[in-house]
Amino acid sequence: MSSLQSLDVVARSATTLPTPQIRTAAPHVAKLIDESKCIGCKACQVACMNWNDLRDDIGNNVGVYDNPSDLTPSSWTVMKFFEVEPTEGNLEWLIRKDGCMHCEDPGCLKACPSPGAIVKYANGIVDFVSENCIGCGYCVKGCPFDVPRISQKDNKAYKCTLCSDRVSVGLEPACVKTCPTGAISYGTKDDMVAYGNRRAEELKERGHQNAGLYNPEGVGGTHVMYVLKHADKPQLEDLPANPSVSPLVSLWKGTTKPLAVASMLGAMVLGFFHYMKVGPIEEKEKTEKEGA
Amino acid sequence: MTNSWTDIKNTDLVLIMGGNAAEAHPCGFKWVTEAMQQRKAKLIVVDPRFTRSAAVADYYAPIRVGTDIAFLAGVINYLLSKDRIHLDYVKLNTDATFLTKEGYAFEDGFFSGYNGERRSYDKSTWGYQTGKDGYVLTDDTLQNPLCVFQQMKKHYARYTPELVSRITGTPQDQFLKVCEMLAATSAPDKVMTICYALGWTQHTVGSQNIRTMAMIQLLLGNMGRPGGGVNALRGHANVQGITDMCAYSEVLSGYLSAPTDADDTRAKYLETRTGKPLRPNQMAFTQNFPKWHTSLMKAYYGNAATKDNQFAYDWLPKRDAAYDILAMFERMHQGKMNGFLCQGFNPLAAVPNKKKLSAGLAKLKFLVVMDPLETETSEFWKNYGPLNDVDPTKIATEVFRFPTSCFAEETGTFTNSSRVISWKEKAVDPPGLAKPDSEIIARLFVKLREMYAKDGGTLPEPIAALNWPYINASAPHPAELLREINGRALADVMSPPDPKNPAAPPTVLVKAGDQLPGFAMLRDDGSTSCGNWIYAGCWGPTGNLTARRDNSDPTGLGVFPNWGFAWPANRRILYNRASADANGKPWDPSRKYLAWNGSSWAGGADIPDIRPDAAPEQGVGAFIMNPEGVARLHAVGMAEGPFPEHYEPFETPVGVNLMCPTNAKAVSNPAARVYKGDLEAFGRKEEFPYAATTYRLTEHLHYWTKHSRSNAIVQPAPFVEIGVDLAKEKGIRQGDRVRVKSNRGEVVAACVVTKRMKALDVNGKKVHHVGIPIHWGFKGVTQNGYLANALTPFVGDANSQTPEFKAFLVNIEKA
Amino acid sequence: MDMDRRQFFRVSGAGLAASSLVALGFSPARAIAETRAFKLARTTETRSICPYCSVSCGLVMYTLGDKAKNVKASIVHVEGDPDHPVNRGTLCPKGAGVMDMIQSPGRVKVPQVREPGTSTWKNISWDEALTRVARHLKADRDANLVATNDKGVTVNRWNSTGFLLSSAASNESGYLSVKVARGLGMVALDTQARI
Amino acid sequence: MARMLQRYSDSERMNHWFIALTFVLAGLSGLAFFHPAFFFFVNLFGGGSWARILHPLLGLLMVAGFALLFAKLWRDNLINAADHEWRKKMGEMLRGNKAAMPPVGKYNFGQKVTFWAMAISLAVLLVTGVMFWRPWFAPLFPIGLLRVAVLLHSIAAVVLILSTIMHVYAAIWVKGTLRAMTRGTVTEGWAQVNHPLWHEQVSKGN
Repeated sequence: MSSLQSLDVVARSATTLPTPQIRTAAPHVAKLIDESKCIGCKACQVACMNWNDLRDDIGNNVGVYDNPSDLTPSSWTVMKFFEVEPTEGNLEWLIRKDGCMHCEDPGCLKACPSPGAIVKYANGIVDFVSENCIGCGYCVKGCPFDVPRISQKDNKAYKCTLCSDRVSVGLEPACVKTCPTGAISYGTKDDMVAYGNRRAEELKERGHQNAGLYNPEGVGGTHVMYVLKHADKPQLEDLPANPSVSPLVSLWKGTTKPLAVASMLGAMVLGFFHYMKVGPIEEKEKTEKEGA
Repeated sequence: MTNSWTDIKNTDLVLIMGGNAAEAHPCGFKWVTEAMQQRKAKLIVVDPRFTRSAAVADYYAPIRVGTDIAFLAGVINYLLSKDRIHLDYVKLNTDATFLTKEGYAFEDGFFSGYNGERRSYDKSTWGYQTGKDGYVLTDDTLQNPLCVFQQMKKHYARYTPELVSRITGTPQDQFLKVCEMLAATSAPDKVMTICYALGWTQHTVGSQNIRTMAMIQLLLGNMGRPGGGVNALRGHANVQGITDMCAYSEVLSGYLSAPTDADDTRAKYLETRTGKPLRPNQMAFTQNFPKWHTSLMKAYYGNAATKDNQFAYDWLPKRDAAYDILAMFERMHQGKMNGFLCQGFNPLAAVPNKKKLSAGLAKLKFLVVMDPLETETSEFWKNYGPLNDVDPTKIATEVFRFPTSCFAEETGTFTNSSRVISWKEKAVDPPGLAKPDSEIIARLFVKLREMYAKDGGTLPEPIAALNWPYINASAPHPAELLREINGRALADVMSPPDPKNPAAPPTVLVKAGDQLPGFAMLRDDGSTSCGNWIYAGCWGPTGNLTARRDNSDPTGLGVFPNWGFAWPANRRILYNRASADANGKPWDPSRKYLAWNGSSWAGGADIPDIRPDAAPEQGVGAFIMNPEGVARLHAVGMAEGPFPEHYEPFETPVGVNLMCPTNAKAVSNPAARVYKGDLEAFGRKEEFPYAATTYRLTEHLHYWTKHSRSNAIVQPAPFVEIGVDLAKEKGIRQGDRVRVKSNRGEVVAACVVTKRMKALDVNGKKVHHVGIPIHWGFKGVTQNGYLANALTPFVGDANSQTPEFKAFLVNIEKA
Repeated sequence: MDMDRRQFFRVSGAGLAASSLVALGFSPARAIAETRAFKLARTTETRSICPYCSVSCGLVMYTLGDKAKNVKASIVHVEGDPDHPVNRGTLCPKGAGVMDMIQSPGRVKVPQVREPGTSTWKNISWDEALTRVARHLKADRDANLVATNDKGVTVNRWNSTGFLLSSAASNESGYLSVKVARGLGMVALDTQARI
Repeated sequence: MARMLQRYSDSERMNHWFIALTFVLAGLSGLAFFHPAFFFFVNLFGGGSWARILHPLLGLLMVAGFALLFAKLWRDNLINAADHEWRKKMGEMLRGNKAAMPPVGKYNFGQKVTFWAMAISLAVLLVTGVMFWRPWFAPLFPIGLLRVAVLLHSIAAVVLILSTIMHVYAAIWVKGTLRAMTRGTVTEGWAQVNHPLWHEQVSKGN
C-alpha cells in the first residue's frame, strides 16, 4: 500500500524524458538539524535502525565516541564528534548528525545509470529504489557529501530515506520524533528555512557570531539543513564549504552523453552516405590500367 | 526533585554540576534547551570532564573530582560577602535568624563534639537555643554573632576564591564568573535551578554536597518557586517509587523511621517521631506520625492489628545496626549472612570493590536472583577468564535464578523523578516461564505460610496474620495493591472536633470500605488502613488517578495537574508557599504560582503546600515537614556537621585538606564509616597518582542496556578516557589498550584520548583525571569487559552510605 | 557550464534512435517507485513507560495482531508517546532501543538452579524452585530470628538473610516485597536508590 | 584465377574475431550504462546487475585479446615519414581518388592511427575501469580520483567505438579487404591498389 504514485515522482535516474511534472503545488518537506541543541546522544541512530529494521555489526572502540565510525549500509545516520578550538583557549565539542542531505539537484540521481534506481519525490525526498539498483557505485561518485554506501552482502546502495514511508502516510521521520532536545525539527522547506534563520539569529545573540543556516546553493539547496554554530567554517565538521555536483560528474553525465552518442551514430550515418556518394574502392582498378 | 521536569522550562539559569543531565536524562534535558531558547536562560556546566551537557552549555568550568563542597562553599562566601542574597526570602523561609547554642564551635576541621574512636559527633552543642515556651530564640536584625546567619558568614569566610581555586583546580576567573552568574538570580524576579545526580551523591560527603547547594538556593531565594528548587535527576524509572516504598532497613513505607532497639515500647517509638512545632503556628506536619504508622500496621496486619496488641508493634522487626548494601556485603564477607534475595539488582556490577563482593557471595548458603536478564551477579560463580577469575568448585553457594517479567510485561505504576505516579498497562506476556516480581514474592510467601501452618517454627504468628486479602493469593492484582497503598476506611471516618463550635456532632467524612481521598483522613485509632501515606489520594473514591492522561497545562507553567498523580496530594512543586512573599504576593508576577487571595491559597497553578486557609499574617512557614516550619541552613540531622565543610575523598591526589592542613585526622570525612580492612585497601597517591571517576554514557543505562543490540551498536566496547597531556606523558595513543589499576583491582580497555579532560593545577601541582564508564561486564551482547567497580573504594557517605564511586585513585599504563 | 540535463536530452539525436528501438518492444519495464508499506498499520498500540531513567518517558508499544486469541502478540516497534507531557514523543538512545532489551537473547526464560560446586545451570520447575527457596528461608529464619535482645526488649529481627529490592519493578511489586520482608521480620533490606 | 597473397595467419584472425566479439559484448553492456536509451541492452546479459558484473570481465578479456594481437602488429604500425605524405593527401583518398595516394606498406596512415587510437583507449579503459571496479578496487581510491576515472573511461570508450566504426567502414569501403580477416588472403589486385610496397615485399618473398 504505497500512497506515492508516479505523479509524485518528479525525477528518476537514467530517464531521458521528464517524469510527470504536474504536481507543482506539492509541499517540499525539510529536516532541520540545529547543532546548538544536539547533545550527540545517538537517539536518532537508534530510532532509525529500529524503524527501518536495520542492525549493524557491533564494532569496537577505536578511541572515539563515533560508533559506528562512519555511515555504513546498515547505519543510515551516524553522529560525528569534533573537538575543535575555533577561538584559542575555548574548546568546543561540535557534534553533527551525518546522513543524506536530500539535495534539490541530487548528484547521485544524476550519476546513476540504472533507470528508476534513484527517484526524487514531489516533496523533495531522494530515495533509492533497491530493486532497480545494479550496484555499480556511480551514486558514490555523484554525491558531493559522500553519503551512499554499497552493501558487500547484496551490492545495493543504501542511505537515509528521510522515512519516505512515514512521510507518505503523514508522519514525521523517526529521528525527528525521537530527538530528545528538539535539535531535529521537520516541516515544509520554507518553514524550516525560516526557523533555521531565526535560530541562527538567536545563536548570534548568545555569542556565536558566525552562526548560520547551512543550505548549500551549489546543489540547489537541501531538504536536510543544519544550523551551524560556525557556518563560516563548515569544514570544522567535515562539511564541504560550498558543495555542488562535481563538474567532472556534470561533464560525464551532462554534455558528453548526447554528444558521444550523436558522434557514434553520426559516424555510421556518415559512413553510409560516404559509401553512397564515393562508392567503394574497387580491387580491379589495377587490371584495367594493365589492359590499357 | 522538589520541582518537576517540565518546570525546568520556567528557569532563568540552569546549573548542571555533580551530574550530566544531557547524557543521563536526555528527554528531561529538553526542558533545559527549551528554557534556553524560550526564556534566553543560560546553562552552566561544572564537571571534571567537558561532557555532552557542556557541548550545548553557555559556560563550562572544570573542577577536580570530590571538591564540590569547596566550590559551592566559595559561592556561599561570594554571596554573603558581596550581599548578593534575597534577604526578604531568607528571613521569611530559613532559620537565618535563629540563635545557635553557645557551645557550638568549629575548629581546624572538626565541629564541637567530635569523638575520634567512634568517628561520630555528640550533637548536643548543635541546634538552636529554645526559650521556656519551647520555641526557638531569634534575632531579626541578623547582627547577633550567634545567629545562624553570622555563624554561616564566619564559617564560609574561610573559602576565599584563591583557596577555592587551589583546592578545586578551577581557574579563579572561571570560578568567579560562575559565582557572578549564580548571584544574579538573587533578584526576586530571577530564578535558577540545579540539576544534579550521582556526580554529587556518590561521595563520602555526598549528602553535604547537596545540602550546600540547597543552602545556596535558599540564600538566592529559589526554593519552592517555578523554575527553581533542587532537582535530583534519579537513575531508574522507579527508583523514586521504590524509595517511597522504603525498601531500606532505616525506614518503613512513607519515610516512617523504623523502630530500633531503643524504641522498646510503641508509645516511646511514636513519641520520638512525632514532631512538635518549634515556632508558633507551624504545621509541623510530622505531628501526624501516629496516624500514618497505625494505618500502615492495619494495611500489614488488618484485623490482627488491634489496640490491645499495640497494633502488632512487636511483630515489626527492630533494627540494631546498619543494614545498608555496604553493611550487608561486609556481614556477608564476615560469613554472618546465609541467604540473599537479589530482585532486579546487579550488585556484583553496581557495588564497589568487586573482589570483596565476590568473596562475600561465595560465603552464602543460598542466593536467589530474580531478574529479567542474565546478570553478572547470578553468575558470580562462573569463570569468565580475566573478566571473572573464580574457581566454581570452591564456591558452595546454591544459586537460584528466577525469570521475571520486565516493565513491558507488567501492569502497574512507576513514580518518576518529579514524584508523578503513572499507571501503565501490560503490552505483551513475559517470555518463557517468566513471572512478574509481585507474583513470585506472593507465591514464595504463600508457600512459606503453608510450611509454617503445617510444621510451625520460630514466631509463626506474624506470618499467619499478614493481611493477604487478594482475590488470587498467589498473584495479587496491581489494582488491588494500589488501592491498598492508597488506603481505605475500615470504619466510618469521623470529622475532627470543629474549634469554632465544639458542640457540633462529628460528621462522617469517609464511609467504611471507601477509598480515602487523602492523608488528612488517616486516623490513629485503627479505623483507617494505608500502605503508604504519601501516596494517599492516588486511588481515592473517584478512581485510579494515576491512570489520568489529560495533558493540559492551563497556566503554561508546565504543571500538568491532571496527568497521573503526584505525591504528596498531587502537589507538583514542593514548598510552593515560598513562591510568594510575606503577604502572599508572588515574588515574580510573570511566573505567578501561588497567591493569597484574602481567604485562601487555593486557585493558583498548583495544590498549595500549606494549609489552604493559613493566612500569611499567621506566619505559617513554607517548609511544613520541619518543626520550625522553615528551611534549615544550620542542620542538626547531618552526621558530619551542621554546616557543610570541605573534606577530601578517602583516596586523595593531594594528600592534605587545604582547609585544615595541620589536622591529619580531618583530611577525609571524619564521620564516614570505614570498616576494618577497607582502610588498608585505600590507595596512596604515590602509587596511584591519578584522580579517577566512574560515570555513565548516554547510550547505556548502567549494566542493563549491554543486553540490547541497538545500544551495543552505538556504544560497543569498554573504554577509559584520559586527557591529551596525560596521554602524552604516558605515550598512549588514541585507541590503544590500557590497563587501569587501583589498590583493589584492575580494568583493561580501549583508551579515548581527548581534549575534553585537561590537567588541573591543584595546590601548585598538576592533577590528571582518568574517566571510566561503567557499562560493560562479562554478560551481554556488547563486547565484554571488566566491571569498572573492580576499582572503586568500599566506603560510603556518612549519612546515606552511598559509595564513593566518583573520586578515587588509579594508575594507568599501556596494556 | 552544465546545461540543464533535461533540455539537452530533448535536442540530442539519441532520443530518436532510442524511441525507434523502443518501438521494437525493447523498452525497460516502467517500474513506478513506491515507498515501503506503512509498518504499523493494524498493529495494537499499548501506552507504557520507559523502564530506564527517571524521566519515565511515555512509550507507545506496537504489538502484532489485534489481541485475537490465536495471536501471540510480540512487540514490532516502540516509539515515544506524543501525549506524555514530559517527553512529548521523544526518546533517548536507550528508550528508542528498548525493544532490543525486551527481546534480548540475554532474557532469562526458565527458573534455574546452580548446585553448589558445579559450573552450569540446571533448568527446574517453578514449584521445585519456590519450594527449595522457601525451605531455605524457613530454615534460616527459624534458626536465626532473634526474639529479644540482651536487654530483654522484644525485637523479632531476622538479619541473616538480606533482600535487595528492584528499582525497576512497579510500585505494587515494591510495596508487596517490602510488606512480605517486614512480615518475615527482615531488617537487612536495601535498594538501588542508595547506589 | 588471380593469385592470392597471405595477409594474416589463422591465429591472428581468430585473435581478431575474439577481440571483435568481446568488443561487442563489453561495448553493449558498457553502452547500457553509458546512456539510458541503451539501458535495455542489459537484458542481453540477464539484467542490470549481471551487466554490471560481466562488463569488467568482458573488458578484461578484450584487453587480453588485444594485447596478444598488439604484440604481433605494433611494429608494422609505427608511423614513419611516408605516412605524413599520405596524411597530406588524405582528402583525395576520401574523395575516392585512390590513385593520387603515395605507395603504402602493410598499413596506411589511417590504419595506423586507428590501431594506436584503439591501443591507447583500451589502455585507458583498463586502468580507469579497474580503479572503479566494485567491490574489490573502488574502495581503494578517493572519490575525487574515481570521478576522473569514470569520465576518462567514458571518453576512452567513445574513442574506441569511433575507431572501430572507422575500422569496420574502411573494411567495407575498400573492396576485398574483408576477406583478409575472413579468409586470411587477399587478391594480388587488391594488394597492388592499396598496399603496393607490401605487395612488392610479399611477392619478392615467395
